[in-house]
Amino acid sequence: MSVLPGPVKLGSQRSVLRLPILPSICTVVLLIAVAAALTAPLLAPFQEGEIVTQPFAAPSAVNWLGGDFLGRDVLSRIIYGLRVTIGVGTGITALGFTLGSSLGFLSAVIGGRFDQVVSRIVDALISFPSMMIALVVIAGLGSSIPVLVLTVGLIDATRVYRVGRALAADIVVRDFVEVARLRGEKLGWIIFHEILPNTAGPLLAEFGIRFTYAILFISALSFLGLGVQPPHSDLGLMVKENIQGLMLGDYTPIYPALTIALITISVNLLVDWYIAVVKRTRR
Amino acid sequence: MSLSNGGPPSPVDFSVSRRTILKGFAGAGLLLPFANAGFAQAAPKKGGKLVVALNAWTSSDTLDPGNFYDSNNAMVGFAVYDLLVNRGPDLKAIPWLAESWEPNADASEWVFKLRSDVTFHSGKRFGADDVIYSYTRLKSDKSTSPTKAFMSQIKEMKKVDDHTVRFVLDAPNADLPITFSDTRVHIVEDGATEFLGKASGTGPFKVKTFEPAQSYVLTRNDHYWGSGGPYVDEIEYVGIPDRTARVNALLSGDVDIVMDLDPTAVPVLQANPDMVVLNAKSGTHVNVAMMLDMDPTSKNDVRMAMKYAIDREAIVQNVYKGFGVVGNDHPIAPIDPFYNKEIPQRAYDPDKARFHIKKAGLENTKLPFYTSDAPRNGCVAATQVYQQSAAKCGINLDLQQIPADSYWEKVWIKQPMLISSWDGRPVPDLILSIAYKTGGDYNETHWKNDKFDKLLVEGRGTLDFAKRYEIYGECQRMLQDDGGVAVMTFLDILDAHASHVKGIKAHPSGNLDFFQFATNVWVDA
Amino acid sequence: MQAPVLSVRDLCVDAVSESGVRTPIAKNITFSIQPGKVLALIGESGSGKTTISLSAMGYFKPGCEMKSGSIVLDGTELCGLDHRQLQKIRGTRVTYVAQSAAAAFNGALKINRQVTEVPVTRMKVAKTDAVARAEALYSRLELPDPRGIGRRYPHQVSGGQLQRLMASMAMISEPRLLILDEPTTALDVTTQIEVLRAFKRLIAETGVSVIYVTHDLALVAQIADEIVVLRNGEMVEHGPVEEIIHRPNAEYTRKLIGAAHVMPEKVEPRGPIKVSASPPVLELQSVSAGYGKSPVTLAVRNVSLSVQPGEIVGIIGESGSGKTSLGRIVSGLMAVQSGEIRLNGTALRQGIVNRSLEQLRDIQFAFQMADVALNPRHTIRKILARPLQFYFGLKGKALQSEVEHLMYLVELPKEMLGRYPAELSGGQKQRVNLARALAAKPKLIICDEITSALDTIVASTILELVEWLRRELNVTFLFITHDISIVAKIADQVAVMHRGEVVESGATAKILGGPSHPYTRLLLDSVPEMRTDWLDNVGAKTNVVLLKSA
Amino acid sequence: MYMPLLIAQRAAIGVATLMLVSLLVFVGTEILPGDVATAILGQGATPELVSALHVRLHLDDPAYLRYLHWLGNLLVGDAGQSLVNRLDVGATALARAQNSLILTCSTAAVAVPLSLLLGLIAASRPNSKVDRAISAFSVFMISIPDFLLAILLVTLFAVKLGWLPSIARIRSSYDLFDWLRVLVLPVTTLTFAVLPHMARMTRTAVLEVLETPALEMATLKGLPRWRVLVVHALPNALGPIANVIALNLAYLISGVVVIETLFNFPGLGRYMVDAVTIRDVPAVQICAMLFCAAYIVLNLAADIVAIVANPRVRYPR
Repeated sequence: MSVLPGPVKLGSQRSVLRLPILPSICTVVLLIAVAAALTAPLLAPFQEGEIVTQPFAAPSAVNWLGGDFLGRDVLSRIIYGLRVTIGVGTGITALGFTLGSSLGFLSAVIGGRFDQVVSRIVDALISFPSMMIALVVIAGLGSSIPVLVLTVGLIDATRVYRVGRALAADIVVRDFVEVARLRGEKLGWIIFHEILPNTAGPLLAEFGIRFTYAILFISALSFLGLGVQPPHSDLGLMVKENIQGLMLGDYTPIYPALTIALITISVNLLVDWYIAVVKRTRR
Repeated sequence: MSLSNGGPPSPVDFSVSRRTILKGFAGAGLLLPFANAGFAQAAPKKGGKLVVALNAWTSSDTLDPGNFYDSNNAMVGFAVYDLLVNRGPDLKAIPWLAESWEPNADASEWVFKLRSDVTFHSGKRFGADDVIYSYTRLKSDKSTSPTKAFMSQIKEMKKVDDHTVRFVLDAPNADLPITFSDTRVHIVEDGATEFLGKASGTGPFKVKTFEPAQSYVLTRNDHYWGSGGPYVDEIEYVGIPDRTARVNALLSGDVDIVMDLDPTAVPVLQANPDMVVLNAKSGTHVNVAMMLDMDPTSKNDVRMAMKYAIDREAIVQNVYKGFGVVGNDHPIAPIDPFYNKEIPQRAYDPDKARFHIKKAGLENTKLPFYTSDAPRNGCVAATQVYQQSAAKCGINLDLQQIPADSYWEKVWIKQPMLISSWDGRPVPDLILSIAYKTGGDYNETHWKNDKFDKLLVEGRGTLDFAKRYEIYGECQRMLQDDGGVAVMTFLDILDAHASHVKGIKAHPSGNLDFFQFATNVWVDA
Repeated sequence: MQAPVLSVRDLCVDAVSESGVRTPIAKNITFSIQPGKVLALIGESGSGKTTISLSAMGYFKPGCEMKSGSIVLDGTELCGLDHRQLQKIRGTRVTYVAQSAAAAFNGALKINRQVTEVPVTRMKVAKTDAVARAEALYSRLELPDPRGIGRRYPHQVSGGQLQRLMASMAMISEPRLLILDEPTTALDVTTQIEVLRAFKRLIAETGVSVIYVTHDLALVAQIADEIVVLRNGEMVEHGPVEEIIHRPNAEYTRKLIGAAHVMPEKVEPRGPIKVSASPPVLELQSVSAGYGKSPVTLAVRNVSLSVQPGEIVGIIGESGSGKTSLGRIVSGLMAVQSGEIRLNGTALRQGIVNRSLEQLRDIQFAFQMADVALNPRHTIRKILARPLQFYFGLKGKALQSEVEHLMYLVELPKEMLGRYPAELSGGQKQRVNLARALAAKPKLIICDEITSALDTIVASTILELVEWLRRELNVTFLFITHDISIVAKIADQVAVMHRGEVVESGATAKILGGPSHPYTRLLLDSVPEMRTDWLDNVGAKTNVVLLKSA
Repeated sequence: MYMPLLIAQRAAIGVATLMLVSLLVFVGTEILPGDVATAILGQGATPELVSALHVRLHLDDPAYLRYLHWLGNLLVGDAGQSLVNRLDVGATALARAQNSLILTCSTAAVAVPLSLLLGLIAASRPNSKVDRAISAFSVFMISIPDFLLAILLVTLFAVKLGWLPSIARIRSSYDLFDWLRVLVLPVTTLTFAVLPHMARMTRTAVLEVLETPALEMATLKGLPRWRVLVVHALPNALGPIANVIALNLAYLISGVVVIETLFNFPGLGRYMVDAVTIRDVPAVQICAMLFCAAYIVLNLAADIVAIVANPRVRYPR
């Protein structure tokens, strides 16, 4: 019983491009963050590790956000920190998605014993708290950026697997997949042409959420001293390094924390908005 | 230069209410102690409970003194146990459970007279058997204690009578008494093997509960042999590893005393009339360790470049906020009586550093440098500052941070260049023969010098101060010229307590009055 | 003349999209209902019939807005009432019976609790009294075990019973107006009559006024007093039942009557079945198949069937009869338990992977719901091109012209090739569905209820297309449906399925003309006829069989 | 009956998962490089000391033997001795787990009803101002690093105002009031961490149910909005909501290392971090097993709630 007369038009695709105000702001924030990360050496007034002022110096015309606990320029370090934070966050999410969703799709399409085995293992892995897996692996392999990306990416993959499998399982039973099977199509076609286009929306939304979690997780790890290691700096580590400043009434740790919040809020709002748009156009 | 509050500490209370005023955080960190006129010298009162924040507590915490690994362990240990010999703020040995001692002519045999008025918490009387048992545990083959290295010099222990022990050493050692003031050589009861959750020592406090990383509560030992303290009824120890949380806990009144302050917190606490900061210059140092038998640091030019490239002032100021003293590339601290004042201070000199690194052919070449906060808090930050100052000299340090829990195992004495740190020792011999003696297990630079080794043996067997000063002075010079060690800074020991807590003094050998604050602390209600 | 129970004047309703675009879905609707009368709103999907019926409750679905007009219920103007005031009217003075009771009952609550909810929570009727009232209604609606049925959960009760229970829920508060929204559409034909009869009696006994919403003219003729014919939100025609079905004024009404699901006057014999020398396209020999591991629940039992080239074979049966399973078995989607399937004389192997590409190509499947049969993320071009690339390796120009030819075959403009399925109407989608099957140049196309989701007029054009394709391309069709009238219109051969078995098969004219199996007869009798007294005369004989099969 | 069978089946899957987990835990801790001996000894490690400690700690037995041994002991309730201090790790872990449980339950007691309430309010008026406000708040809270919130709360309420303790010390002598004082800040922080997720899920699940014909029917019956939501929508949405609540509670038991660190709360998370740091393998193992068991039990509970809430499963036709 459609409320609208006639076929539902996908004309609302045009409104996808017409961004409402809030998502536009979020997009701009993210674009600025990514641009800043990419052009850090050009953009940052000082070098990442350069000591240019007193520890916890107050903001000034030279050091807009003041100095950090060693007297380095906070603004420059935030810009460099964005690099690592966004880079690592993207790496983790990309790895988690590639691995998680392809395995999830395979499980849903192949089904049977393959699905059983993979799903059981993922179940067992998911029951481990992610923080614990990260701690154990980092304890074993040391904390470098590749190790972080691999570890957290793999943890992420288990979560994405479930989402991907559920989404694909929903699609696999639809008639058009049966049509493709009846035609004699191979696995690759079914996954890439029949399933992927239909799960891309929800997966993209999930990608945004996972990206936020990745950033927050890395920040938490850094906060525990187990994440990105100096001399590299990510925003979570900056909060930890400068936390003492709060006692002096210095706001240095607040700036990177707010930067994290700004990025993650933007991503989340965009995702929310995107989900709403997808929901609307699917009706 | 001693920063002690004067007077040999003894069980007799010398505690005077003092407020240590520091010169401010950008200052040189000079300590100007004086009696605060605002506080009358009130007599200590009995009673009250205190909560002390330790800088850690882990499940490896133990009451087995030989296996203390951290100062938080020592803090509890010193309240429960006593040493045979204590250490004054001037780093001199002072009688404790031993009333007196006497060496033979070449210091290869020592006779210690023990106090006869001491009982263990269990009620058993303290005597020679306890000393022999305790020390045997440390030096036996089965011992896992780090003290084994220096306790093994005791060839034989003889019970002369119930309160007299004779030590026969494998070589002369003039420093034997001060050696017995190590934080791990406490006296336990003869035959004691069980140290889980309970212990019987002779110390001022008895164990009420000791559950690793959960709950440490001690109660006053009313039969303590010393006069004066202990005063407070109960002390509870809480491990707060996070430095900010530790200070917050003091500020919010959740704890009364905190050990191991972050330098950043000092000005905040100083500005607060309800808080007292304790500060002691110490021999604890942070150093670069360069292996003499590995490339590239086997070249003295590289070592010299590395030494000249350290901006020690910047490290003291920016990393330690002024609470430290610059090092001079040997491990003897300015507060040590044997500190060689004639050696000129090595300063940050980019030109010389560049000259040497060029000569070594490694200008702007990536040199791996390992770092971690495992040696001590602030090491990573100090390395980062070092990296900056070195970069200006054409030295490209490639920092590799290693997780704290595998630093010693994976990197230390295995990589040519890394950061390290040592606790202060009361006499030069103790640090020199541990870390610089040829073939020593902890010789982190593989420093190998026959003359140096000979000097060590000679110094150890010498009882005359002036002669020893010469010997150790030479050792310092040798290390400064040629050694693999580049000392960045000697650190201040920083603690704090609420102002209602009285009777705690600063001590160069360890936090909170060489871990012994419990003996004399009292509460001014 | 009494005051009407409901009077709707110049009602205009708009659908408002989130971007604020307004599309009218009801335009200037005016009608009224006298006490005790039944008014039918009839129209195809998108005609606005449900929207208009719900406006009698002052209710508009999310995204719909009343623009103008007046709705007077029982003397109260609903327009302008706030939510709270409307709440007081709903469920008491006007009640609603939804299309699918299975969906409209709350699965988490017991039936009695839901049926008595309005009297107990809003009319302060004691719980025991309310239950007694409900049980009285149950027995009046001829529900089995009136005392026990209410203590069950909705899923424990059959669809036909649920629909009657929902009517009890609507009637328990003794409303002035009852809205029946396609109350029998989701039911099997045989059950449909039963429910319809119960409703008719209830209406007569209680004297409630009714809005009856449906798309089925033949059905509404049995129960309504007046009919409003709707199209695209506008009233096409309005008048007494007899007027409308016998002397329709509007062209559209005539079309509706023409396409109604009624049996043709006479089932034409389609000439003798050609028995050619070549083997039959499809041959089933005592095929059984089922679901689950051992013990298998058999969905299809011992079915034998032979299909000659160029034939349209109708497979008819109600839900659960095994007709869909039969299609899946032939296509290879479902495994055979025993028996053999032959394609052109060659035995087919189990499962898709074990069949040759040639065999897969020879059998094509057209699914019921074109919505899910077409990948919503593919353009029509991609959907049609893929089989051509896949089976014949066509590329470039050749592919292009072949795709356009397919569009021509199913009478779709080639401009539509760039569109996505969602941009097509239901009938157009079903045409694409058929075109995709044709692209494989198959010997056999299995059509699984391809018209059941379509409006009657569109459905009949699809049937015409199928017939035309058979004639032009000599394709063989296995036409699976629950609608015997469709079979009567196009099938050469028919097989009647009941509980997994083929109870009767043979030439259409023969089977429908003189059925030998009582079930076939029951099916035939259940198809409403386009006259107002049909329901009253269906006779008790069907009833006996009905109860047996319920 | 069908339902007990179904629940038994879920429980069996849970047990099987736990066995798989035990193997993963063992293998995981086995390949954890570095060993307890060097970790304990730190700078003081010499080959001689390390091998002495090795012998003392039985680190030289073959792996499969140790697995079987460990599993066997675990089944009879013996989790083994700490390699570090030779205390029973089971007892230590349980004491810590008790603290974690208190924290979790307190947080759950605040967060679960609150999130259900917020979710229902939001769902009852979708796209209204209230809904948007709740939504904005949720996104904001999800996006903020929890340590930032904790630090700000401590700075304000403990250090500046002195109303609440800055660290969560646990003593056996605590009465209810002491507990409340200790728990306020960590529970507040954690509530903010889990509440948005649960509230959003409640909203989504309820809205989804509200779109079904059954709920439209309830509206058309003229029922008041609260009744539509609570009596009709909530039971149908309970399954997914229970699932999310279970996930979040599992997170609370295991994933709050940061909060435990900041408040110096002696919970299981910190115990595990310490154990990993010092390579106290039995302690890591028991922590891992407890975490996984908690996760599995909570999910089982959610499954059971979903089963019980669904009469279709409870009373098959």
